[in-house]
Amino acid sequence: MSDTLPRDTTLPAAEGVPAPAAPAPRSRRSEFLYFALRNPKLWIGGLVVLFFAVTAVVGPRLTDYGVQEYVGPPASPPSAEHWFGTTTFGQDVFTQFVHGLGASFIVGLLGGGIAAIVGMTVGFVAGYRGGIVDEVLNVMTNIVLVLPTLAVLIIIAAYLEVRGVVTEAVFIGLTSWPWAARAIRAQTFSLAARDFVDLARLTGVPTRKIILGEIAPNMSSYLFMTFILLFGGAILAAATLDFIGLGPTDGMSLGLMMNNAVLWSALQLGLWWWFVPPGLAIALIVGSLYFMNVGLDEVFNPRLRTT
Amino acid sequence: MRRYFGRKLSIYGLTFFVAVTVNWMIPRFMPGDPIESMVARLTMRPETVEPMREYFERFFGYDVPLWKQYLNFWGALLQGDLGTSVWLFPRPVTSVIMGSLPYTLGLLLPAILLSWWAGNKFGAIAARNRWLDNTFLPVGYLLTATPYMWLALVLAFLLAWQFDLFPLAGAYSVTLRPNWSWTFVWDLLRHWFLPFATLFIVAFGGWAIGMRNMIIYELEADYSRYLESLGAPRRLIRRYSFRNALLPQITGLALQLGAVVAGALVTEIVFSYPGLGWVTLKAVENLDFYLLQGVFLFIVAGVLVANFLIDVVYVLVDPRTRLGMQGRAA
Amino acid sequence: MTLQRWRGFAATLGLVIVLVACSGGAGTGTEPADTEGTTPPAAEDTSTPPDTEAPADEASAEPAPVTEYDRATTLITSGKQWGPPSNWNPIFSDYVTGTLGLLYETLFLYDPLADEYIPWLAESGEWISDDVYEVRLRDGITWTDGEALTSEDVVTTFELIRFPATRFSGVWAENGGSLESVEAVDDLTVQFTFTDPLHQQWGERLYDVAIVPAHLWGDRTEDEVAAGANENPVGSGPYMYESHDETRMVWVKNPNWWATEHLGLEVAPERIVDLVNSTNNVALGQVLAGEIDLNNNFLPGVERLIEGGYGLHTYFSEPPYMLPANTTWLVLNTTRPPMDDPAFRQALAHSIDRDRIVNGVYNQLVEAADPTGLLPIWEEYIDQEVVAELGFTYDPDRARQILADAGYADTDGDGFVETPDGEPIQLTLMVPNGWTDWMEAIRVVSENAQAVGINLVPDFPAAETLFELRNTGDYDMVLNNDRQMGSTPWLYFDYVFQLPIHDVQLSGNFGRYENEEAWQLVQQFDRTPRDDTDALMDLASQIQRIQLEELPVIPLWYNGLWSQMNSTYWTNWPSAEGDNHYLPTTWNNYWNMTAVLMLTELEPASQE
Amino acid sequence: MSLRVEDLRVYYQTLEGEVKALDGVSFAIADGEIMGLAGESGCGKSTLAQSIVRLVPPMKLVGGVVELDGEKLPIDDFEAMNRHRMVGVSIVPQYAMSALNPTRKIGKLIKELLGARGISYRAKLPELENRLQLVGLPREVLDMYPIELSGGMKQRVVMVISTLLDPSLLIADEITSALDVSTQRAVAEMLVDFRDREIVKSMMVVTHDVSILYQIADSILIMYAGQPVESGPAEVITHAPRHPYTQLLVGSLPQVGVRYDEQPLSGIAGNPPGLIDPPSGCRFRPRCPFASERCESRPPLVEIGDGHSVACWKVMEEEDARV
Repeated sequence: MSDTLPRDTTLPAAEGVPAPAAPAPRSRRSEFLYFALRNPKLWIGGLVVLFFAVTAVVGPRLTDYGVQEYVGPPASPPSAEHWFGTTTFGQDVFTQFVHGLGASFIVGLLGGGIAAIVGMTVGFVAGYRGGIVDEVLNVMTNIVLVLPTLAVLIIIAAYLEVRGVVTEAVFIGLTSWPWAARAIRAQTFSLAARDFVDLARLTGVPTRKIILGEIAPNMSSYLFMTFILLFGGAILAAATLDFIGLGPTDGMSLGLMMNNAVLWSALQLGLWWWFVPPGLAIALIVGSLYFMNVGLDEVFNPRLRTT
Repeated sequence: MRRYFGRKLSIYGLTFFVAVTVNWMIPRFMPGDPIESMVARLTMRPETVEPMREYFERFFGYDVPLWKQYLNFWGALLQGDLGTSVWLFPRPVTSVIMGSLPYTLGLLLPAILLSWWAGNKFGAIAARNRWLDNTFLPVGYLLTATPYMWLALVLAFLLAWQFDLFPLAGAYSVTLRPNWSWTFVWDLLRHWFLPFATLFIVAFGGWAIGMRNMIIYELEADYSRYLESLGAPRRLIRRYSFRNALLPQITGLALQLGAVVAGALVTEIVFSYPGLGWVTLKAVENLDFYLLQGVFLFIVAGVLVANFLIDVVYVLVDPRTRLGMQGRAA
Repeated sequence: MTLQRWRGFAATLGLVIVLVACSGGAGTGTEPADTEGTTPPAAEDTSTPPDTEAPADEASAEPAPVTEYDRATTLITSGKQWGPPSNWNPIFSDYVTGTLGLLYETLFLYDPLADEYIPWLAESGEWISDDVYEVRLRDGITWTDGEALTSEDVVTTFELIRFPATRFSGVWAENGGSLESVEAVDDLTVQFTFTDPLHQQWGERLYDVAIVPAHLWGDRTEDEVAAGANENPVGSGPYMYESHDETRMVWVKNPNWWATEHLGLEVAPERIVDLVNSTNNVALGQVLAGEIDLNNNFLPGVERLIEGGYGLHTYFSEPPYMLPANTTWLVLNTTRPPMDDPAFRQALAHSIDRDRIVNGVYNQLVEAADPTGLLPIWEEYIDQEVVAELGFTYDPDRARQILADAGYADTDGDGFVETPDGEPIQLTLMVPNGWTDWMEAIRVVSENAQAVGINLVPDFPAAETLFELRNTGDYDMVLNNDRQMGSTPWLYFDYVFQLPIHDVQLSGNFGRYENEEAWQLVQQFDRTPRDDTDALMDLASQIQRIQLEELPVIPLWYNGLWSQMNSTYWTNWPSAEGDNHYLPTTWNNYWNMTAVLMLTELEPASQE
Repeated sequence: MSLRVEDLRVYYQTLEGEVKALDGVSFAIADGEIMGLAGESGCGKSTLAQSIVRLVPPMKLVGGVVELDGEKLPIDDFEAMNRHRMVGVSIVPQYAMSALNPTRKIGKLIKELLGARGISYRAKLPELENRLQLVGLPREVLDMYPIELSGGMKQRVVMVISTLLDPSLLIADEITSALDVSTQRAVAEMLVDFRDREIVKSMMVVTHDVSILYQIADSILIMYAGQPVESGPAEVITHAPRHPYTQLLVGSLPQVGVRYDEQPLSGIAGNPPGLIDPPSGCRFRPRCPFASERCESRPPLVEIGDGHSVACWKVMEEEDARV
């Protein structure tokens, strides 16, 4: 599922499209901020994500129940007492939901973060160094890119002794970076040829510093958007894994809720409140992330502002 | 041309090699002994445990040195032998895969091709209509972000459970025996529809959005501006943009394959559709590493072949690649 | 490519989709290898339901291939087959349901509810001396290919299972059993010669070894016997192989079944379609919809539906609804402190509120187990006096007392007791991840244990990991229910006390409990003839005394013989109330425990 | 009079405010005339070229009139302009290298372009082949994809396409900047040739490179910060410029063909002013070595010789003094 990412082209050109003949704005940052605040895609998406993030943090405090505790009449529909109803065992679905949300955000941040770091490292090094290093990294990237991520994850997860949210995130991170690496490599390639990088190189600044000091800041918007996409992708990938039953062996997650709902015949018994909230939350979170991404694209890429 | 394909093929070859090697290594260096769990399943008597274990170790080729096991693995693989399933012993893994493959392909191929076609069409339309664009964009992003299994659950709940329009599970009715009658084909299609629709809808959102974004970039491209400057009608410019935007979508098809396959796996699980996804789940549940390996290799090989086919198609439709390879560029 | 061409492409695409969709089904179509060997002698009117008035002469001599099963004469089952049918080898253990029982048959059937052997292929069997058991076969039984079933087949069968890598090989003396030789005395008489016979085990073999035809199996190699799929099987039973595909196994009635003539028995369903289980929940849907007549899955929540007007029928009409089939044990690793201390085990046993598991997790779909763990069918072997004296009950105060008396005290004030040596105790209880009812159950157990001061936490590793840890003794506690019901409580005694301990334990005594005295008693029980009731009772009592004092494993509840029956198409299902007391299941090794007789009792529902 | 531009004002709408890229530009191009338009990057010359052909947001027409052959061009009505594009006014864009649809063969592209105007490709083919020959391209390019052509070839193809319908005015926007010196000359000669053969009636050559204008232009218009500062015959502007800016611009051309797009003119200290809130009076004032108090009011463009106009108080003073 982590491959479900928009293609490279939804990312902006990092070079910052020259505004035709317009003199340099007073400050690029304030311009971005200005547009960011006026971009409904960005703030609507942001609000939705924020809403769920806050729910994940505050939610567990709103409920008195344990995640697995039997607290109510089994299989009861949503009510004032149990907002999202109860499972066939009488566990509170809302409690499971808010805990699951937390797990999703952890997987997203961690998995997306790891993928972003690996992708950036590979992309920067390959794009900047070029030559044989690039060749080797490129082959590596291509290999991981073509391998069907989920199949790889299944194989790994199936053999894993103990699975936690963190391990899951790590493996998702380690398998979902290639497209990011590819995109960043291409951007680095074009930046590396620019004068200011040349200058730095001539004055003997070490590679690591050039990458971190000259190249990365010049494509920071691009990197941020890459991370957002990886974030959403990791959440989806984790949900899929959990659903197959290869998720964390302890704890709760949104995918696991759906898995349990299916295992315990929620569909056949008509307990829709058990499986609707987790999937809907995932779709809303990830969808909003993608939506934010488009908004950011428009903010960073003036050509798209007026269409 | 030869160089281009040579390069592509060698990457695919290398990928396959890595996949096979990793695949071979994992069960041998991970905890859990498939032979042991199989023997545990087969006997209750302690005195038969040892002979059985010896027997099956020999049967599965564990009684030779590691390097030889590896070579044997390749040898068997090249003859299309993926080993024997532990779960469905003694059925060959290939036979299990071939048994479920038609169902998965029957879902995947139409879902991928149709969603690609319809999504691109729709995305292009959305890109030129501001109202449609504004309405569709959020919906489209929501669709691509929808977990396949959730959509499957919701569709099943609404259309099969609530309104009873479609069967809830399976590939065909229990009282029917496969044959070419209309009754059977109709029954087959009814069972096929919901899983297909799940895959189609999610993928459709992705393609439509991809096309919408792509075409906006193309409409801003230099050649579009030039055509505008020459007073060419919008229709012509859109036509060019659509066509050019399709090219990256073809590449996208290759990149998305893995994701759609993953979607098919979980969708099949929801609908108990007896395809590869269902087999994968069972292999996981039954700790059938050989079957799992087989399915994995099969999917990898399938994706690689599909990638290569897409490469070929791409070369056929994009003059840039084609001519670039022939070195005719001045 | 122009737009026009795109449209053309789209049109082609549509066509392709239809083709693909169709081939999707066709590709898996039943191409049941070649079934010639098993086709019934033609011209038998197999497609006409017995009760219809269709004149027999309308049945064509060359019946057209069946495209749709007549629901009124077809029994649809599910619950055993979790994967595509792939093995019809009765000597291998994981065969398609019905391979043993419907197709191949055994010398006897065993009725666990009545504790009776029912002569089947054998007309009779008896010990003609201390070491020789003689079986007399029925005259006139034929294989479905027309060959006669004779003592030669029985001898061949027992010679085949001599291969050490087959599961019954342990019956032979050279493999650790007691069987010395098998000889055909005449066409219908077979003599089994033993040294120091293991009577209880032999009692099992009498009804679980499938007799295979010598003329087809005589030349088979060890590979074919131990690991062959045995496609196109030829048997003697009431059903024959008809077809299979990825989703089902279809058995068709054997019109020449010997029992019709010999015993006046006739199986009612013309066909049995056994569906491959995908998941419990799908099965539940199918049962509710009346698509399945008999289902043997554990269907969580089914108790709520029994009185819901779905036409659901269970063996008992009230809780626990299901017959008990096996015992779920809490297995303790007795090689690790503090589980090596009987007092600790006792305390833990007293802390567990099994009623809460039964009511809360299972909603009364199961019953709490007897303190001995013996199934109700073995009730006569339970020494009630011993149980009254030594049996544990739920009593947290008693549990605390036992702990305190044995020197377990909370010395560091964390709310949990330490060992008498002052070592902190921290234990985990594992069940495989995804086994949800068990996961719920051990949450209860852990909570109970913590309530009396034992720091026990639930853990849910992947199944494979758990098995590995359990088999090698690298764990604290697990749940296990590997042993099914059978003809003798020895099965459970053996499960609890089996010795010696191997590096890898695969077939019982996962707790690695070593008690030579108990094991001697268990072996002695095995060597005691079934009719020596007094000796058996006495041994059972001694074994139970040790078991209840030592508590190497803690019995928790009886898992049910999960069985949901639907009366839409078939009636007169097995039930506690009616006359049909046979086991309503399709599980392996249960057809020969009277489930096959259930088929003879079924009646088609009157079609309104 | 082929083209007449009167007080043209085109602003860019940005969030910072309106960028006054063209702020009162007037000039005319006579039939048969090649006018050069020069200035630093950001002076508005490209905006001028663009706005006559394709005025799209964020560009906005604020005021002024553009007349072609005596007819007012609806430059702010995108659709209405289509009637004039390619026939009346045509452009060879700056991005000529990437101006061709990469997935269409050249011939097919032209065919579809003509077809959209209801012109038969077949009928036009002989003329098309002539034109190709004129720019030194073989007929075979029609069967080629853009990728098969070199950069120079692509540019010549674009020149042929843009002029295929014999426009009154051809705007050549920085077409030589990416080329090497010898190619530059060849392209420049072709432009002249186009005019000489009356394929185009008049031409506006936009460039930052004054030296190229000297070779081909009849007259030159120098712009600074959205306004014209000096115009006149090419000979006069290149050899006897009067405006301080022109003098610096011409004088600071050490060699031909160097791009200055990305850096300020080395010879002129300081940067061009921002155009959101440009300095009042003479916009060159902050950088002008001769600036005085008088320059705080805007100098008018005044004709000081035969077709030679300058907008500078100092020049006016000198002229006054001479009289």
